[in-house]
Amino acid sequence: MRGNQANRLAAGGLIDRSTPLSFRFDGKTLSGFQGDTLASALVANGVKLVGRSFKYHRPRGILTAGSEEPNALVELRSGARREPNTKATTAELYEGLEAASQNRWPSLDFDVMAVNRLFAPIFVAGFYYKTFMWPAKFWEAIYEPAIRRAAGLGRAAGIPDPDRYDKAWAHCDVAVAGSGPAGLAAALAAARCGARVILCEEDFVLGGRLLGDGGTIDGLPAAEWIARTLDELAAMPDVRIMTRTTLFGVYDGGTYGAIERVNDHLPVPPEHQVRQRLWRIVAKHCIVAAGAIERPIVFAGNDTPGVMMASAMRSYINRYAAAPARRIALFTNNEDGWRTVEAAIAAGLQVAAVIDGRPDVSPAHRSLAGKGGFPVLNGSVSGVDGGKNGVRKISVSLTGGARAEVEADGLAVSGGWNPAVGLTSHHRGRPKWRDDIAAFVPDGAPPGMVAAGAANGAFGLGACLREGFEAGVAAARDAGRSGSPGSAAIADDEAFSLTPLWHVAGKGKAFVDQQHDVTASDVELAQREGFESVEHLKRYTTLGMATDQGKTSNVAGLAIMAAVSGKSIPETGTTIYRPPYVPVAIGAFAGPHRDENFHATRLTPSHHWAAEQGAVFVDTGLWKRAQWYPLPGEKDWLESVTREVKAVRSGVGFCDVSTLGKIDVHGPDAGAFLDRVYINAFSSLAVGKARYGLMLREDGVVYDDGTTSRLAEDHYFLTTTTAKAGLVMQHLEFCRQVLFPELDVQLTSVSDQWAQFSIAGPKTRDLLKEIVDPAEDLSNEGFPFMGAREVKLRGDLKARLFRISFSGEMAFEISVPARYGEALVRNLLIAGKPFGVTPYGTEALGVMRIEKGHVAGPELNGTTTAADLGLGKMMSTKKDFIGRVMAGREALVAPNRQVVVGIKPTDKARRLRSGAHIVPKGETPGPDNDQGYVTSVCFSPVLDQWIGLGLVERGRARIGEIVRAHDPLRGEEYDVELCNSVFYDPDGGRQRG
Amino acid sequence: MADFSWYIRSPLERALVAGRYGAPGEAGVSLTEIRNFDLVQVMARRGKAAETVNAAKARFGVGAPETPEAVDTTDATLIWSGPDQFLVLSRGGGQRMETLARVFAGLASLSDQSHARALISVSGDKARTMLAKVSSIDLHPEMFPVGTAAATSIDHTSVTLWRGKNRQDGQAVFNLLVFATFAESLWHTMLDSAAEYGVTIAHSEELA
Amino acid sequence: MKYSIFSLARAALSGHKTWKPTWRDAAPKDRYDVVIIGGGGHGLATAWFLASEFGIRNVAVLEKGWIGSGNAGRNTTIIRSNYGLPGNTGFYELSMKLWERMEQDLNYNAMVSQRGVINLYHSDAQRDAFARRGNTMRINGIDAELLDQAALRKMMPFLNFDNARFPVQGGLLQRRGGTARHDAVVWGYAHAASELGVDIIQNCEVTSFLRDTNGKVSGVETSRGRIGAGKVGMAVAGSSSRVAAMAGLRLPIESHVLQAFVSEAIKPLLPNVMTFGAGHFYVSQSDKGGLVFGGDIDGYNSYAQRGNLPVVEDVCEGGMALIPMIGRVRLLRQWGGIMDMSMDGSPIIDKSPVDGLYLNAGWCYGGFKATPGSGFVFAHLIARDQSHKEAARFRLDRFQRGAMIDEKGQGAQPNLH
Amino acid sequence: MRIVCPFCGERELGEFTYLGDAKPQRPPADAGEDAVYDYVYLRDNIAGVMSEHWYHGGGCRAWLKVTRNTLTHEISAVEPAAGAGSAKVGA
Repeated sequence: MRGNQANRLAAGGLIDRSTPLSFRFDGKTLSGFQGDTLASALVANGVKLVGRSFKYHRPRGILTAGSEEPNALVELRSGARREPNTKATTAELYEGLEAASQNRWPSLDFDVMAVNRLFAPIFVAGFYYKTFMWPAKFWEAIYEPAIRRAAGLGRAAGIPDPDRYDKAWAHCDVAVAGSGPAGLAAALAAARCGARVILCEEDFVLGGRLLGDGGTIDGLPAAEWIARTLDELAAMPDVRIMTRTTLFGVYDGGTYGAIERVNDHLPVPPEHQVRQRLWRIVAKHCIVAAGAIERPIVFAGNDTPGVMMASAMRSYINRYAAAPARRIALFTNNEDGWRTVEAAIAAGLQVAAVIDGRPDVSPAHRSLAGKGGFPVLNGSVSGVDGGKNGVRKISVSLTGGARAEVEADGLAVSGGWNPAVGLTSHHRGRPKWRDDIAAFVPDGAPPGMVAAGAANGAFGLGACLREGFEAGVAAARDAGRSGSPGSAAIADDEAFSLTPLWHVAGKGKAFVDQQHDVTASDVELAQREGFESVEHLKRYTTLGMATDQGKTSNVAGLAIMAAVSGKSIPETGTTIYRPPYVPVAIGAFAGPHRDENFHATRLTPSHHWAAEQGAVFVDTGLWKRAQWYPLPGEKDWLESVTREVKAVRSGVGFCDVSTLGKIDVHGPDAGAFLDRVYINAFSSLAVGKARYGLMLREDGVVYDDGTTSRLAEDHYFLTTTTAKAGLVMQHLEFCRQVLFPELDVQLTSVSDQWAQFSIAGPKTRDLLKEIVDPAEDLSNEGFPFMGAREVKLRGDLKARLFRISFSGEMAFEISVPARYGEALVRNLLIAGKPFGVTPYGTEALGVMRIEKGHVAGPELNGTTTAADLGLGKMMSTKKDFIGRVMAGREALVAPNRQVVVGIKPTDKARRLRSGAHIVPKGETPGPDNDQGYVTSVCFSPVLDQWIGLGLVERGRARIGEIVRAHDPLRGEEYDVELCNSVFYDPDGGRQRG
Repeated sequence: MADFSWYIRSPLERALVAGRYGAPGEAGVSLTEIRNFDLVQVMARRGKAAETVNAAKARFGVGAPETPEAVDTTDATLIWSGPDQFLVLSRGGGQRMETLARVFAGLASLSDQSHARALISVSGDKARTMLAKVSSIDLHPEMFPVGTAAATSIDHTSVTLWRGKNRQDGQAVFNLLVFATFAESLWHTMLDSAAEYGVTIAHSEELA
Repeated sequence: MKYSIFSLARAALSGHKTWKPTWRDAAPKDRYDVVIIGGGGHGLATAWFLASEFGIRNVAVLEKGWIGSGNAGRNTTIIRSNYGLPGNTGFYELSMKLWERMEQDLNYNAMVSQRGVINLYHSDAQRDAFARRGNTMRINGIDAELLDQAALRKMMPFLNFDNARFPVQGGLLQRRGGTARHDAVVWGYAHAASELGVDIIQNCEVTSFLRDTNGKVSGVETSRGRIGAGKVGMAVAGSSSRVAAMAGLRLPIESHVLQAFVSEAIKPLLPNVMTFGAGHFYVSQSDKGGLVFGGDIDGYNSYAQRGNLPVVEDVCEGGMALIPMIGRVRLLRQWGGIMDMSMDGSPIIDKSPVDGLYLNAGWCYGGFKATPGSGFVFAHLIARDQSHKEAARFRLDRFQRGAMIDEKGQGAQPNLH
Repeated sequence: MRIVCPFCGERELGEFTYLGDAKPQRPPADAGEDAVYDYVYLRDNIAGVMSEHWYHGGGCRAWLKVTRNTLTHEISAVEPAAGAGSAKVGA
């Protein structure tokens, strides 16, 4: 079980040695401890080769100990939970963890694709833009598939993600990103002032660099200071500490995106729990204490496994008690790198040599070297001798030209530190260059945000604590919190003397962006070819576009570009920093909104009743609507729908039309208001009457239609189409509040208040008599066509009756308060038994409206005018209304417009299809004779054939003309006749009868 | 011909399964639907805001809320629902349209919403944590004390949210009026959000 | 210099020291026959067609930043000609035909990949609308196929067919549609135009128009000095209103931000370009392996080149609803481009009311696929002073005449197109 | 983005719907086609501070006039549309 953790140090570290964990890497069983990352466990097990690079498939090891890692990427987990490109350096070890290396075949050790290295002389930056052009068709067939297979690192699962995600909101005065010394100091200071604080830490342990570097704060060992600080924060009610949480994006108005890896440290999330949670943090202030990232120096062989960032190496030694190497050399250009040598010595590791690019090394370090018995070489590393099994020998070119060689199995590199300027630059601000630390630092930040500590270029421990404290107090004060912050924690500021060194000339490939295999000579090539702008450099070489987002490569890349183009680094400038700061799972952004929960669902008052009846439902916007009600033995939808239509036309049926938008329009000016939003008049509508109304957009095109009834002098009940309900409400509110504020009118949506049913068919009155109170007069005289009023139902329930007809039959719409809707349908069914009452769905509704030539969604398509729909006469000339003027533009009143017309195949057996185009008979279809298309079709039980409506050039002037329905998509072409769009009861006798 | 029975069905009648849901152990969230209530939207007419407020004061003893808050009176709760408008929430049969029409005659337009909404009450020591998943409103007691109301959205759907009187055990109570046709959908959304904390589900016929 | 596998091999021998700049980084001359404002795809393509097709080689392209720094360098690389209205259909097919020969024309590999574009439908109404559009395409000689669910299951088994809020029922497929490497398109036109003598002038921002005594535009004042011109064409996308304002023009255009996203690189997963019909999501996979995806514009006027969270979430929700296997794939980068949203969703390619100034604008979020076609018809307009027949409907006055080309039927509200 | 609704207080972007430039005024009935064309189609499309119509549809249903910088998304002022809260006029 324990395996051999050959490189595990005997003591120390923040790992729990009492909790051993076993895991598998490329099928091999290894072991580590609770508190390890996958990377630290691999280090402890002496694994050097972890991955293969993107283009040349070069062997790669572990370069860093954090989310900036370019090389140690694995496929974590397996099956549906497989996660490609997972950084071993941030993946927490858990019992049974499975990981596999990527981008190699057949194995990591023996990767056939490594032959690419033979073509390396050809495969330079952008080589593919210059070739693969001939012959043209070879690209999709041969070149591209090959390139795609070679590229792409890890493999996605390829089956649905089984885990759940959710999202949440959090609000605070001060959000702090990072829990290093600056972050902890900031959070503590703000919290002591009384602020509501959220502290986000990417890692699963708080402390940041303190965990790897230690130090003394307020006279205490760093670990003790951290513990004391956390205890104090934990005791404060308005402080939320979020570990495993990365603040990744800065958005407008003090909104920050953060990703919490709730259960990624477990094999699978516990029941009822999510894998990850997306946080939208709303903060008055945000303090970026995200620290700095140590940067490499570019030299030949700098990608050899065993070459590691100096700070990462001491993190493995100090935090994880894992030795990346037994005999370590250090290549540094600054004081900080030496701390790795101290750590190595303290851990009993051998130090082979220190190669320091700076002319003068401090006496303290010289004596350290003396005691440790290792040479200090003034010069730089020019090459590394080694391979997939790691570093063997290091060639050094000494200042003055001499050469030296150093035997070592590990090389720590420190080229200085780059403040993490990502977050502060998310609003496209560019950082500024500071010569003293040879790095970019934030130059201002988005509103409410400030950087503190190393993220702000303050590298000393004392300075980090000071800046964090001050930022915390300032933020709390600005948020109106006046408590006492106490005093800032005290620590020394270590020396940080650095002599910039970016690139060491030498034989062999020297990598700038290790993951994307971008070398120093690629950068030079880009410059040679005119890709000198950093954005061009990035796009041409793909520098900084890998999964590490250039955290270790960008600055080195532009430094080299600056050198070859003879500019300074600040002149060369940086690329734009964009969210997210670390890659975030797409599933987390989606949260719970997937599968059936993608969008909310709206149910009609009769939904559950309809479900009992076995109705087939259709999605209409967010609604589920009964499409038809199949009966046992019916062979297909057409049979059911035809039966429903016949039942209505010969007897009586009912249909839930509650999905229509319903709006109460109140107030003394309600009529005047409606006159302005409809093309026809409503102020003249008598109380107790309904009228069909048409609305235009201001550009003169038809927007929506529906019937509106006047229930009282100052009260209209307006209906909209199902599709436009919300939009029409918004439009009317705009008219009320913005366009016509002088009118005294009030609007309320009552869509959900009323269950509304259409009752249609010659026997409608018979059925209604059964449920409506006998005192109510439903005769043609007592309740004429387009009448609308409140009635009493048997059993003393108030309802509204509207004598309107979509089907063309004698019909009423009845509405009752929604909670009575289900009772109403059941009662209709009971009362209607003698008349064979039949529930019908949206399909039958559609059939009957087409038979009657009523226009609907397919005709109201956002480009048609009232005249196109045959409703031009409704446009009042006596009043102004929305859309009146623009509706008169020449092209909108042109004689050759496509207008609504009836269409039926000359062959009655022929099925007509929507989307078929109309071309003149005898002509070859082409752009110039494409005269329109079929908008709506149905099988008409009345006419016993397929019929439809269409928008056809001068259609109504061509009634009787035989034209071609041209439908190449479905391989059909046939004769159709243009006819009156009202196929059924053209004089409307039935609905008035 | 016999009269019909006009029974009512709450929008949540089928979705709501009383009892426990989600994680076992001490339930962190309790969800209760209140079924029998009257709800009337009152919208002051042009220039009649003050008179409407006064009319409410005359009838209920307190002025109608003019800012986002919910005011409890002896026989109703007045909940702000937008500029110049508020909702009158009362026990079933309490404040019907007819009654209120007399109170606000000529001053305000009334619209019955009794059947347009479902009323859900959320409490428990994880209530706020759970609501943070579905609501963007800051419910910290400092920002959202008892009596605060908000016209806001959940899952892109309009809701009226207000903080009622604390439970006997001192825990906060958040009330939600959601649109009836969305009620089942939002109910399931809330159950999913609450599942990890354990949920107690109940309904009560009457407004507390 | 000619690009080929042979020149590449030759250069390799010298460690690639022999390559010349892909395009000459020119300094402005006093005067050009034609000055094009905007060094994006459209501007550079226009210059190349002027030089190669219309024999006008004394041309300058002025770019305020680095070429391709606008929408040409920040789009989702999709090419297609699946439009349904007269005016659009023919034009986008002209553009598609030019894509199909681009690399040979330019001697530059823009990785034009005709892997197919499919618009998915989820309802009968949507199917009918696609049928209408597909038939329009066929009538215009453009390839289009209407697939039902069974065909789709074979082609893309990973779509959410059975467990979805809005199940996929089928799709409209254009096999000739696909993607192209956006930056390479810019560099390719720059390379080819430069070879023909066109001056490409970067870091050169136009600050005002020069007018002669008749009010005709006679050149431009720039951050790099005064430049005379016989004619001036503008192809500046999101900046159209700002540049036009210098000539005293107000346009039927609003600038809106459109966000786009790319995931970490993964092995081949998605075969073609697909658009979700029940939400705001479209996606393809780049040759490098990243999923390149986007959705709807943020919906408010913006020149900020960055968007907000609600749209990021909305797009990813669409992605998960359609392709639940991408949940663990990580979003690597998000960015925003400034769309010149016109009032009917279609472009404007026309002479401006100001003599000597030519407009190429209003591309909304569809400009990339139009790049070669736009360059060709704009060059035609500038060279011949009359619209190319495939651009005849993209007139500025169509809004006054009521002759909108409104594919979405949303009317004069740009954020809905 | 977050908008401070004058009625509801600060709310997140998702509760609001955008319409556009609030400067153009609907011409009077007799204004004629050119004026209406200008109102419906032409935009200043300001790069900078702009007054805009937003609808708090996910909240109190008030139409708002928001003063916002289109270069930075910074919001400097929010006021109700003339008819939002009009029950207060004269009162």
